[in-house]
Amino acid sequence: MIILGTQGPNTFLPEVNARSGANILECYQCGKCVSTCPVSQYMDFPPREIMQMVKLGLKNETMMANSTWFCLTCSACSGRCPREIEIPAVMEAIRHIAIEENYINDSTKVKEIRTFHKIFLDMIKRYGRNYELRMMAEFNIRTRNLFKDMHLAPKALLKGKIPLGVKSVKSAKAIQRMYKLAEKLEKKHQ
Amino acid sequence: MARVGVFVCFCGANIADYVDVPQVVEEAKRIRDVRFAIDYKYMCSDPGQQQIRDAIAQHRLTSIVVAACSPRMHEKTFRKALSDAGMNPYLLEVANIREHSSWVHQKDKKAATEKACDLIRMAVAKSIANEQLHEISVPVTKRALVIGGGIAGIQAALDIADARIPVVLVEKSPSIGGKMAQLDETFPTLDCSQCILTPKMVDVASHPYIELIPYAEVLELQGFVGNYKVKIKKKASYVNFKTCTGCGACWQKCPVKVPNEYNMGIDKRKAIYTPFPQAVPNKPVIDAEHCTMLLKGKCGICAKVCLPGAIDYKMEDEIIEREIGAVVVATGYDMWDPKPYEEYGVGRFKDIITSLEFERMVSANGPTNGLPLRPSDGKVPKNVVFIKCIGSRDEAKGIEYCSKICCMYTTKHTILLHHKVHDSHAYVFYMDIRAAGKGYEEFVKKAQVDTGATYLRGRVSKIYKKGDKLMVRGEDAQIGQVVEVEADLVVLATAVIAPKDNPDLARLLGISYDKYGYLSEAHPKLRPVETAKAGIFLAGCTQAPKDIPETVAQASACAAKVCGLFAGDTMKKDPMVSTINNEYCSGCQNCVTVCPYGAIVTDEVPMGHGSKELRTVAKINEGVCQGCGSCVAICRSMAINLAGFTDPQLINEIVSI
Amino acid sequence: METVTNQLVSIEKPEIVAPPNWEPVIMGILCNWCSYAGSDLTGTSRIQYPPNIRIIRVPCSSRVDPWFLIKSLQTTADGVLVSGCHPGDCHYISGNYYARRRFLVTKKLLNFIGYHENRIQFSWVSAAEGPKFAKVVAKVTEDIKKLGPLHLYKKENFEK
Amino acid sequence: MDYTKQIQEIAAKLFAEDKIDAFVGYRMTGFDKNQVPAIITGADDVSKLVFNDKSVFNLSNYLKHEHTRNKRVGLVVKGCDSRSLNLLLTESQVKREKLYVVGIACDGVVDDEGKKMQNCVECMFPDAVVADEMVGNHGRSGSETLIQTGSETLIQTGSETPIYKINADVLDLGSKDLVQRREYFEEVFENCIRCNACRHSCPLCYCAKCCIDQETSTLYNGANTTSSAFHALMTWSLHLAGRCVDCRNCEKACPSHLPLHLLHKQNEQVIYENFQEHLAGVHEGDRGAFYKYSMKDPDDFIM
Amino acid sequence: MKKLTYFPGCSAHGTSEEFDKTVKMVMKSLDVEMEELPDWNCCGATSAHTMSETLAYALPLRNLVLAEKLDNKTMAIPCASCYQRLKVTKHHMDADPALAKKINTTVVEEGTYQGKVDVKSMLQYCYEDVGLEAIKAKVTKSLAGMKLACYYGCLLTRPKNITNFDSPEYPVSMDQIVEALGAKATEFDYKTECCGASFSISNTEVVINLSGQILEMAKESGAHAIVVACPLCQSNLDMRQPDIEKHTGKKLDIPIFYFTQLMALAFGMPEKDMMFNKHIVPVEGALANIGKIEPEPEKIKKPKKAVEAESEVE
Repeated sequence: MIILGTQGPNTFLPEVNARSGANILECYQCGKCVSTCPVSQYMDFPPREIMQMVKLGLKNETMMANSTWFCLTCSACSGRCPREIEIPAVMEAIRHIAIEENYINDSTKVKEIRTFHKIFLDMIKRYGRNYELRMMAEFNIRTRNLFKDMHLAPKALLKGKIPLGVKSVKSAKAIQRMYKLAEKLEKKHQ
Repeated sequence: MARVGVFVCFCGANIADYVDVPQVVEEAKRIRDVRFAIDYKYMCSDPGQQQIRDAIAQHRLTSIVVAACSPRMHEKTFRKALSDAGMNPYLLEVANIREHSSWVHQKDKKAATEKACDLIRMAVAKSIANEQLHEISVPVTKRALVIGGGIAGIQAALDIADARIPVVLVEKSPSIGGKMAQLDETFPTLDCSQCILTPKMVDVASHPYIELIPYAEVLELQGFVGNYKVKIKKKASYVNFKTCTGCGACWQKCPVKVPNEYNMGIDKRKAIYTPFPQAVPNKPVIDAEHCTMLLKGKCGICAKVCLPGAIDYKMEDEIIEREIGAVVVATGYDMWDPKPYEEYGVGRFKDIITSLEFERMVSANGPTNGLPLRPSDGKVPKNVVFIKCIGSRDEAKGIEYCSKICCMYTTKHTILLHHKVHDSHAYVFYMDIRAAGKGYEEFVKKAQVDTGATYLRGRVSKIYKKGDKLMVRGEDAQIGQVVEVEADLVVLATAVIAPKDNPDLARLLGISYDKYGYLSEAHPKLRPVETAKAGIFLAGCTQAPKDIPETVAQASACAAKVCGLFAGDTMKKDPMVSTINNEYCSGCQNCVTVCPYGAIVTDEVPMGHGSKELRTVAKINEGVCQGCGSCVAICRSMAINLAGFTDPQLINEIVSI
Repeated sequence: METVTNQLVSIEKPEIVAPPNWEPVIMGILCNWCSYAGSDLTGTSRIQYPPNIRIIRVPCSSRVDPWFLIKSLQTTADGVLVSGCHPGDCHYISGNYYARRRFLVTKKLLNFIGYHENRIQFSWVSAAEGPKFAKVVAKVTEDIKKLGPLHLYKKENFEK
Repeated sequence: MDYTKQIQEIAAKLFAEDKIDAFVGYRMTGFDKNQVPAIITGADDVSKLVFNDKSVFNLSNYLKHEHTRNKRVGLVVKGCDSRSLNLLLTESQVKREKLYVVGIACDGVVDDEGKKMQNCVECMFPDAVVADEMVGNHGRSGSETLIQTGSETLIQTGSETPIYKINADVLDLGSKDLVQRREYFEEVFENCIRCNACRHSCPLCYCAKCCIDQETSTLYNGANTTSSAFHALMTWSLHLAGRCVDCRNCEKACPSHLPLHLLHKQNEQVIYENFQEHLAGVHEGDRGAFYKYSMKDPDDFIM
Repeated sequence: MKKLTYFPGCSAHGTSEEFDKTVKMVMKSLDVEMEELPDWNCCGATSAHTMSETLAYALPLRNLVLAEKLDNKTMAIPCASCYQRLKVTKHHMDADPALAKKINTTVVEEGTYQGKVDVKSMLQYCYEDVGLEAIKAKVTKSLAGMKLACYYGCLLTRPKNITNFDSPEYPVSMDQIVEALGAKATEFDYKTECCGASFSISNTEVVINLSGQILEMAKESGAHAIVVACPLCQSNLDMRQPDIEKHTGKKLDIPIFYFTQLMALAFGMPEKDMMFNKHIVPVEGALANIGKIEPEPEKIKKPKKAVEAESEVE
């Protein structure tokens, strides 16, 4: 049971509103986003419920939900929302808060998604561009699932679908510098 | 020289206990221009009023100050006392020493007394600047114009006409009846719409006090309350209604077929047509946009078959002028076009229809003989999905407001569906069920129990085609699951919106409208049927979405207002209106912009004495001015003053203490 | 209610000193339909408030020309309160919206030329807000007591 | 900035084509390097016309005078002048069809010491917003577009987006405390001699009879006292609130050299910041902030 | 001769080489000169904006700044994901100068963002700038007989206020292009459903489910093949198709074409350049339908009389 009215003012809602630029209070719980969302069936709490949880100020529960990690940012929900709430921006805001404040949902799926994104970003940092084969390999190593998608590999490699090398950006240093500066900016922001 | 009389009331103990009344009287006597001051136990009682009357005669008083309760209480009483004594009633001022002093400073008699003295000083100072004013009387033309012949217009016209006041009823389509004539049964009693409406329509046609002008529109309205002049354009019907017998030979033989508006385009009518069998007047008109005779000069069949020779292809639009005293606007509503719902495939899927189309299908006189049929293949549907809030409560695609009647008519539709197709099943996607009204919640409950309709709480997100079925996907928030319904027919409960011509009409009438196009009432609570322009009233959905009982109630309220307005030969009005000093007016017309009632117009006056050159000045229409004083405060030339609250009066008050 | 010690020296002009038993005069200009009715309700409810206010009735807050306020401060009053209907409730539809703009500009202008901004105050009081009217008057009175007198010789300043 | 030649040409052309009865422009005083307004009634005098950065007066003021009323008039307007002209048009004081407006793309005018005037430094609309013909070029072509599109386009097409700056003097005085401000203005009111030159020089003071002079008005006793000056100036500035175009004709006319712009700029700033209104006279049809309202106007100063 | 800046995106050098190649071929034949953006970098894809707000803007911003150094007014992007990242970044930078200034500090050495270059997807460019008429004029080998389901994915038309292109729910631009090529576009309701996109590797289960539904609906609509304009969609629908078939037990066998491949085909270019060999699902079956035109049911012609458009005469 959730007991309301004892936590003091809801500081979570204004935080999410400010970061996302959306106004969650406008949500009237019609559920159009839920049936629109292609991945709502995989979420602990579909978008409509996330909205309500933010309204109630249930920060911890919201942060630990896998919903924000499953969000594909396909913008289908916001395109159909009758109150024109930028739901993907809300999801993104919650995700960024979770990263910054170290709320870690350690279900395997979320871990895998997080790992993937990290590897991807590292890849760009190193080469400036994406290197698909290496990324897949690294992902499999890090998630300890060496044989994932291995059945695809021979065919894909044979057909030249996945190239063996990558042309990196000439000024890869520029990208690394960007990463550093971005990190600084975000620290300042916090 | 002013001679002021001051009359201080004890109000029993109400004033006397907390204000030293005798001292106040002494103080009052010392004020310059005060010739007489006296106190009395109850000034408002007859002996009290007699004291005022006597003193006026005895002391030749030029203005009176009564220090007593709030002027909102007894100003009228004392004014009457003045006029009984032969004095202009507007020479009275009331000093409010009860509500503003004795009752609110009960712990400090000295301060309360001092304040009472000051209030009297202020009232005396103001009264010196008071002028003789006379009630304005405006002659009235006792004839009302009703615009729109739906149930609102019909009801208003009948009620006014029953009071033996002539009514001009203007309807834009060939027949009166409006949207209600298209309905099958009505919630929450399920009585047949036609059965209750058509007798009223016939009454309108036969009423000696109603002049029905169908197929016409209002072009121009001039004048002010009680004295309007209206120009009406009567569109050419190409049929002489006087000779036409309404036999119907013409439209039976007419070769041109046109989508039938009355049946929402589900079937066809002819180019010469009566909109529906029970139409009033039951005379056909020729649709000039489609008649081949009018367009290309070929055909002429209707004229050949018309035995009385009523067809006249050369008929032209006619302008009718009428003098009227009041207007009731009852232009009804439109249904929202659901085209923006692309995710539902509106426009692509034939088996998605609007609620009014459904209403026509299930209607006994409808195009499908009362059976709902799938437009795609003409089959009887089994699973029917009703989706509520289409366009309403949806600022992204439609409008923000709740259109009020959709919950109820959808409930009615589930019942009608159940009646017509016994083995059908209704699924209703809803967000809230708004059933506030007499017998409404009971109706919803009965419908849910009797029909077994499945209610799903959520907005539908997508409709797609699978075979010949439509898959309707939405969340059922009650169980927190996404559901898909395999539907044969989808009915969209589209929103009520303001008629698209409303803004034009509002401009023409000089009244205001809101951002949705609904005409604005003068006050949302206390003057819901009046507009800001005196003598123009609103009935029905033209003001906001409402159901039939509310519409009829508002229409009757309009009738009561019109009857009240016409109760005497002239209208009496408070003389507290603005006046313009032409000499000072520079004609900048800012007052025209600011006046909320459109009571200020422009006038041309000579530049100087005997000058032929003209200049523009503002002119107040006394019949329309409500006396707010907005124009006075913004007039830089100080050419405007508000009688009863003039600048000298108010400044006198300010500087008197 | 907390009693306020009267400030006897004008906050704007230190030369102006008031006598020890000085009480400020406040001019209250109320619209007929909301605030005047509200003040009547304060009376019928017997809610007590400081007696410094002198009330003038006008049909609508839009009738109030800014020079009424200027005139008040110049001649008799130490402070002015103007009160009208809440936004959207104006008996005359839009009067208080026009008034609101003028009030703000007037208030700022007077402040600019050296009158404390609390000398002119505004409120929206509906016909049902009797208690609010009492509170508003108490607040305005208290504010103005803190500002001290505006006039050296109050009554003599005005020529009849 | 010297458009003497262009203006002489235009005036000559207008007289030759019989389009105007009078042309209002500037001429030299004849005794110093300053200019005075000139009302020219024939082609012979065209050579007297000058226009350069000494052309300070707002000529729209001359439209309310007897010798131009009911005549077809050619008129030279700078940015600020055109805005007051716009207000005169909006307030039905002038008939557009009787005017031929020569708009100037103004680079600012200078004071007696040759320094650019403060209002020109702060000016947001140097180009005439009403014109039949434009003189000078700020990278925008044709008066047609200027007339039709109004200020929005002007703001966007200008080389730099003008930003509203609070008047330096207002800011300066505003930072002082109440007692100082009161002292300052009491001196101002004391120095006013009630000559009404400010009113006569103001293009927007055209009332048939000014409220200050109305015998029936209880407000003004006409005497030259501090209190009457206080009333007169305060009321005057409030009558111009939302209308003043900051041409400073009044200040140039004032024999006591009172800082009249302080009052106007203070009001302008309050209106601009609180009501999201455009500056006075930029749009035709815009009557100024006091003659309209918005639901969103500030409400927090009201209890 | 039109000119544009070409941003290939990482996959053009990898999984979607055939897209890259056919885009270049088709554009050349349509008289459009493409100048590849020098030293472009990855847009950051979903990962960047999932993990870091700053990087999500910084990575695309670098490309936008680089593009401003070229003379071209438009930058066209074949990959829908890259397109959306760049377009969204451009939108926010234009709307919020303060944010632009802040993010610009990370790429300050490349230059200052000015907002001069317009970003368009390759599909949008073909539809709006090249135009259907120009495409039709180039067709030498009509695709008549082929029924195609056009799949747009989530990113080409959404969010509507940012992309300002076609409908977010039922777009028709690609349908019109393939019809210009002679093929028939089927009525396909899953045009803008998500294929699972970036979960291709990290969350395959989702992709199998979502892409499976899309394939099934396309099959249902009677299409011989699906046409796409995005490498990610192509690889999810094509590469994962065997997995999906295994998962559902239903044979789908529906090849996934890039719209440029079909344009090249209809323009009569050599088939080997289209690199059909790179497809996992064989294309031959679908292509065999070209030329097989079903006889249309004979229309019963009514005698026409003079009537207006909306009315008819008995």
